[in-house]
Amino acid sequence: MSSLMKFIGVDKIQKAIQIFQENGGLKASLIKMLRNDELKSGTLVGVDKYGNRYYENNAYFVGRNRWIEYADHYWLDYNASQIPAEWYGWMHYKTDLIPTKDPNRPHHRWMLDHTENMTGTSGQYTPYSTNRPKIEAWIPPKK
Amino acid sequence: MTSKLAKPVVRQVKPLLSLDKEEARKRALNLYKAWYRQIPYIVRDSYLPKSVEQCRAKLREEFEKHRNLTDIRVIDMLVIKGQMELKSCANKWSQSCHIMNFFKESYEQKPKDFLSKFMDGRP
Amino acid sequence: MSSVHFGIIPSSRFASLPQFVSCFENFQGQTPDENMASALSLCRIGHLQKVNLCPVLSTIQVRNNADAAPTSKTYGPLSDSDRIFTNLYGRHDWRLKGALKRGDWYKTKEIVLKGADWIINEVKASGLRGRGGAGFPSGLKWSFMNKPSDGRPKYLCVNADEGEPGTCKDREIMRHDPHKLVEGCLVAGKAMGAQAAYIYIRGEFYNEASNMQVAISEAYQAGLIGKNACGTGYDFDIYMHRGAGAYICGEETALIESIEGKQGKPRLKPPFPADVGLFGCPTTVTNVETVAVAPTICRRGGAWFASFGRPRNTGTKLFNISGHVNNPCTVEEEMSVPLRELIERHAGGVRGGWDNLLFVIPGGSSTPLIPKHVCDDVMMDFDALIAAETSFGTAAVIVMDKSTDIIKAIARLIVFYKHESCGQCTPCREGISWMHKMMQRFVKGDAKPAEIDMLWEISKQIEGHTICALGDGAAWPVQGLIRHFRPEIENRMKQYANCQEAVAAKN
Amino acid sequence: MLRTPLHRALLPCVREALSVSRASASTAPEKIEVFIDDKRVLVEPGTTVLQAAALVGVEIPRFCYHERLAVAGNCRMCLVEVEKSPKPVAACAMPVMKGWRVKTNSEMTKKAREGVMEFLLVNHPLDCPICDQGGECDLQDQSMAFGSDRSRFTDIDHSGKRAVEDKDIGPLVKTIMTRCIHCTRCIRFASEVAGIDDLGTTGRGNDMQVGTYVEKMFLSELSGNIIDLCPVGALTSKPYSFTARPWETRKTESVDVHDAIGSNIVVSTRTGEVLRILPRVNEEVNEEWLSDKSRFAYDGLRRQRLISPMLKVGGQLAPVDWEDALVSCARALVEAGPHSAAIVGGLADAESLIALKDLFNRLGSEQLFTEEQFPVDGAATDLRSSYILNNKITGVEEADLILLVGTNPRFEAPLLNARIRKSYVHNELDIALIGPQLNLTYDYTHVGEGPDVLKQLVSESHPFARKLKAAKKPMIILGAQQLKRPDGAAILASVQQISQKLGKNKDGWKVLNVLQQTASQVAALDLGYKTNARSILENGSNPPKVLFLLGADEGVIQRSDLPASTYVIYQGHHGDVGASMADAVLPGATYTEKQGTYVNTEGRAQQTLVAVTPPGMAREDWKIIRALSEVSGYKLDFDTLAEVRLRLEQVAPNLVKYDEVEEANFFKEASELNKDASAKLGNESFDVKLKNLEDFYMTNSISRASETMAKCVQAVMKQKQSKYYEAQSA
Repeated sequence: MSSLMKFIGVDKIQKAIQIFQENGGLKASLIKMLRNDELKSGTLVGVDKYGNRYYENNAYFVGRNRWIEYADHYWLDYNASQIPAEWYGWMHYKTDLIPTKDPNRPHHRWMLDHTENMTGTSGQYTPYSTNRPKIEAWIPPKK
Repeated sequence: MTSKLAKPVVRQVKPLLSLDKEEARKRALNLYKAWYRQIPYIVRDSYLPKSVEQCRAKLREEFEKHRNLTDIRVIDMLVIKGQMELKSCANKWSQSCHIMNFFKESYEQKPKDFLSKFMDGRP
Repeated sequence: MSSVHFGIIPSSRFASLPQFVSCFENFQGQTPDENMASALSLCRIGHLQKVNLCPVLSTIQVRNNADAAPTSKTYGPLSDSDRIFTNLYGRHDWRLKGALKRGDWYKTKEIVLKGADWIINEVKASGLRGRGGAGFPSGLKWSFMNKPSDGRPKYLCVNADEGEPGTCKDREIMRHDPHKLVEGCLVAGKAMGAQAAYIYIRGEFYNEASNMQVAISEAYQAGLIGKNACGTGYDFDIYMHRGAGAYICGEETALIESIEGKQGKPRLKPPFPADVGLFGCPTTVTNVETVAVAPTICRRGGAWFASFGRPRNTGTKLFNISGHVNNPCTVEEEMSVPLRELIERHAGGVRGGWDNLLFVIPGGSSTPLIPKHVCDDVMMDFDALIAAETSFGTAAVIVMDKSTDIIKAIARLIVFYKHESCGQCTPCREGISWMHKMMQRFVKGDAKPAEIDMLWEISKQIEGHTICALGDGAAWPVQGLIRHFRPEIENRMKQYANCQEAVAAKN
Repeated sequence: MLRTPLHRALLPCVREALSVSRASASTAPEKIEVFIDDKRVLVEPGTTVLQAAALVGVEIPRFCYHERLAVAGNCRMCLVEVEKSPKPVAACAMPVMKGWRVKTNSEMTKKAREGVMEFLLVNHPLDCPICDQGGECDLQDQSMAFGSDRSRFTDIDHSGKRAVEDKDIGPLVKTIMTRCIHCTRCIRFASEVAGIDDLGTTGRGNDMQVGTYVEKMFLSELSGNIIDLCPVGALTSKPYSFTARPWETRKTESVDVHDAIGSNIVVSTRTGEVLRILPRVNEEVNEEWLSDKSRFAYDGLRRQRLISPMLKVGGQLAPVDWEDALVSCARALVEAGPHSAAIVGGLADAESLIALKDLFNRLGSEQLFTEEQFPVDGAATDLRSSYILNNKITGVEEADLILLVGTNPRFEAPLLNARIRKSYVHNELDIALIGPQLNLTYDYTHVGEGPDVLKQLVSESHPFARKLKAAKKPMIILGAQQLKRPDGAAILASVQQISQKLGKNKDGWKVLNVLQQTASQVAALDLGYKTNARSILENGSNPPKVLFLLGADEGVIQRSDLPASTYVIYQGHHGDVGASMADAVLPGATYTEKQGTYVNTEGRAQQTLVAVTPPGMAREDWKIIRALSEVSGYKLDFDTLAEVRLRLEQVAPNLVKYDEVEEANFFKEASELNKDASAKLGNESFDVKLKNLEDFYMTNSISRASETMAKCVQAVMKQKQSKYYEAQSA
């Protein structure tokens, strides 16, 4: 039976339906496909303070088994630098412990909030000269 | 010593490639043809923002620039350079920006009279 | 620097302790000036004269000594009748009245009236050599001045800035026999045709300066100096100038600068003071003793004076004996008296006997020391001490017995020279302070034996490269030390190294 | 140590004996023969070993010796062996004797040098990497050449080196006294050349220090020269500190324009910036000294600069393009035509002067004025003799009596004053002064305060007249500023008359000298500029429609003097008085940015060279005028500098004869023409503008923009509050 179903491909359809369901229905799934160009099923491992969701499904091949769904408000403007440092390690297989479960993560008051890479945006860092000008021009007195 | 004195006044120059004017002409013509045939491919492959006709007009212009040359060696040298350029274009060593340089004056003329020199701040 | 630290001469009777300390603290005054070098070369040439290598100079010497008395085999002791300074110990009245009693100002008028040439000839005949350390023939020096005037006045400067450690002869003259000096100024002044004499006296000699001033005033009142001095029609003034405590001001050109009111820093020579000196005028700077003996020489004749001592080293001399002797004293004695006799006869011998002697500094602190074996038979005069690789200097004999830490003693002398260097020229300013640093380590032994050679070289780099002779004077004691006591220094270094090793092993 | 005062006190004969080096000048005694390294050389008696060696090209190392200062002989670096002398002699002080054989390369000499060098380095810090003298340090160079190749100063591990506290001697000279090698050059300079006994030594032996006894500023207008004199990095330039190494900079030989002396300078530049200015030797002008203003005002070159043309838009100057500016100015000029006037300031070069004059002449205007005023009665500026320093600066050294009339050379021309002092110290020059009592760094007879003395001198009723008459080579130096007075013409006439009388039978010796105060004045007068700028206001009915200010910043004409309709064009390099009142501003170049001709007060034409390019849109001045002429349709016919100079040569040939002094004549005629004026002498006493040191620093648009100069003024004012300040000393 199952082999027959397999042969016909019904299990694929079932699987697809399951994935659609896991992803919150047809509409939500379509939106995800639009944003992420793919639809995967997996367990939600954690959510960071910016609203990014991290998934894992070890049924996928290593390298594809951990992924992120960026917070909704980014819509299509997401990029990898939006992953905060503490999740970076997990995403890149430096550790298998997610930040909340890792006992060795220091928290200091002086630690800055994560900022994404602003290059190419209006918020980017532009270096400026600290040299004194070689010539100081005369500014006519205001009348 | 006498043999030295007997040397002809006009120095015999060593040819580069061509032995006479006709041969040089032929070489130039061959180069022109080669370019002419290659241009559609260049335009297509390098996504040039120019039509094939425009490019051929430019090709003609480049050759016309040297129309009045008589020195065979100079003609030969230019032909060699043109071949190098062609090869560079055909093999895509030259990218589109390089090819587009043919269409653009990359330097400004130096000012000649006092006032324009003055405005330019040139000595 | 306390006397305890100095620690060379624990007891001294020639002066009260505070005076002694101050004497050492401010050692200033007579230094062997640049003339010393020339005089030294002269002396050396004089030696050679025996084999007639230098006929020109020898004629001077020969003339000087031609009419000298035949030399006796032994020199000293000086008989009382031949003493020039008859009130050396202040037992008599030092004022004019007492001086007249002792024969000062006797026939001074006649001497002055005989004229400059006569006086100079007498002094030349006496063979008197400068008593300030360099030993330049006085007659010759005075004769440089005795030439027609070019309109500028001439001056006599008397160097009473007696600061050479161990020297205390001028002081005795000035406090106990000031009229000898005043009279000497007049006679020497006449010999040079000087208009006035400036007596530059060291600032610490307060009482001496007072006595001198009293004597000058007395002489003025008695008409002996001033307008128409002694009734000879010769106008001669004497001024006192008190220094402010710098050893270097005893150098002749520095002394001139100091009188002019500038910093006492030696001038370049040439021009020599006889050409351009005090206030730009021809000037001769002479030692107190040289000037003070001049009247007596004139009165008793050059030949009389020349009858004492060996040829070229004639006359009588004030010797100052200090240090580890039983009876430190200043005494007038015949030149060329053997050192041993001088010490044993006048100073009561070395503390603990002659065999307890370690070394003697024969002519004031700037002269190289001589160890005991040299002291045994050396004669106290210019030539004999040159032969012993040292110098007669001011005849200030500093005696040290075997209780002395010789390296520390010499190091203390270097402290003095470091402190007294004027800082004008490089070798002296930088070199002496470097030597000082090294000597301080040598005292502890904290150095390597190779540094002894380096120290020797440094002292040679200072010697003869400076404007004045202070650099030489600082270099010589070190050279004397290395020359005669090198094993001692090396031993101390070895001890120190062993000690350090032992400490290191313990840790 | 400081023997110059003594020099003065001595009788003449002594002085002759002392001044060994000069002794040979008057009579030529027999030369003596000496041998330097077996090279035979004939020298005059009194020559020192060092000088004799220099004659055959043998350089003897030295630190304390300096040609222009008294011999100190204390560094002992110049020790050389002389055959038959038991010890080496100091070459700088020892006169050669006949037949001496000097060995500058013998073992003894080498050892002596090495020893001295070792001693000098014992207490010299090894901070060459952070020392500003690095690269131009005598100690560095000579230790390479003559020093030992290794150190044996073992005590560095035990007691270290000497350290000395730095002194604060003002905003110009930085002191790092640990580096001092006690050569006393600075002390000798201060007392001999600058005439200020502020520097000296305290302490003795190894503790000797060079300094100012009490903490105070070195109050001298020549203080910067001790930086050049210092052979090590003990005295360095404060504004230049940590700026550049000498080998990194490009040096341009140029001429100074801060006063009318025209000192020769070297401008050091890097990356288009003037980093410092140093003097260049010119025996006839500045020897090798430089005044502080000329040396340190260079930071004014980069402040308050005009870097783009400006036009008044809605009552406010705003930057515009050259096209707009030229068109506006040209339109105004063409409209005004003959009713335009020009005033040129003190820093204008001869090229721009001739260009401006040609342009205005083509416009039909003859109203070209210099900012400095000068009487116009009589011959006035027509005859050159009445506005230049006829005796030249070197004439001071020949003169035996100088009468200063209404001038303070110390601050108007510091280097002329240094010459006078030099002559005073060495040549028995007598100096007299008519004018306010001043401290000139030397003694002078104060003859009087006002022009009445001149009147008496003309009639020879004044006691000083006899002294003047007795002098063999008298000089009268008249301050140009007195000629601004209403009775200026009369003053000039009286001085001319006195000079005329004195100059008789003097065999070509000229007596009359006028000391100008600005660099451009002589060239402007040579080119025929008028001098009574105020006269444009006097023909009241017809004020100029356009007023062209070429660097005129002294405010001779105020904006309030002019009707509102007058269009004021300012061309210059600094935003100062002139630019503030202008309707149009054309940015020009400073003296370091253009090749320009300047004629100094003696009539010596010299040229500046381009050290850096003009900043921003600024242009060389003559080019701006040339461009303006083309835009306005009166095209001047020169396009290059060579052509401008050809034109200059047509007008005044002496302006292009560089480094030559064109002498003036027609003294008699000038005096004759001015004769009538002399009656109108006023009674008011002479006053000089630059009385005190604080007045000296800021006198033109460049120095007014300079921060360093402002600091100097502040420092002097502060010093004057100090309890150690003596009114006499500065």
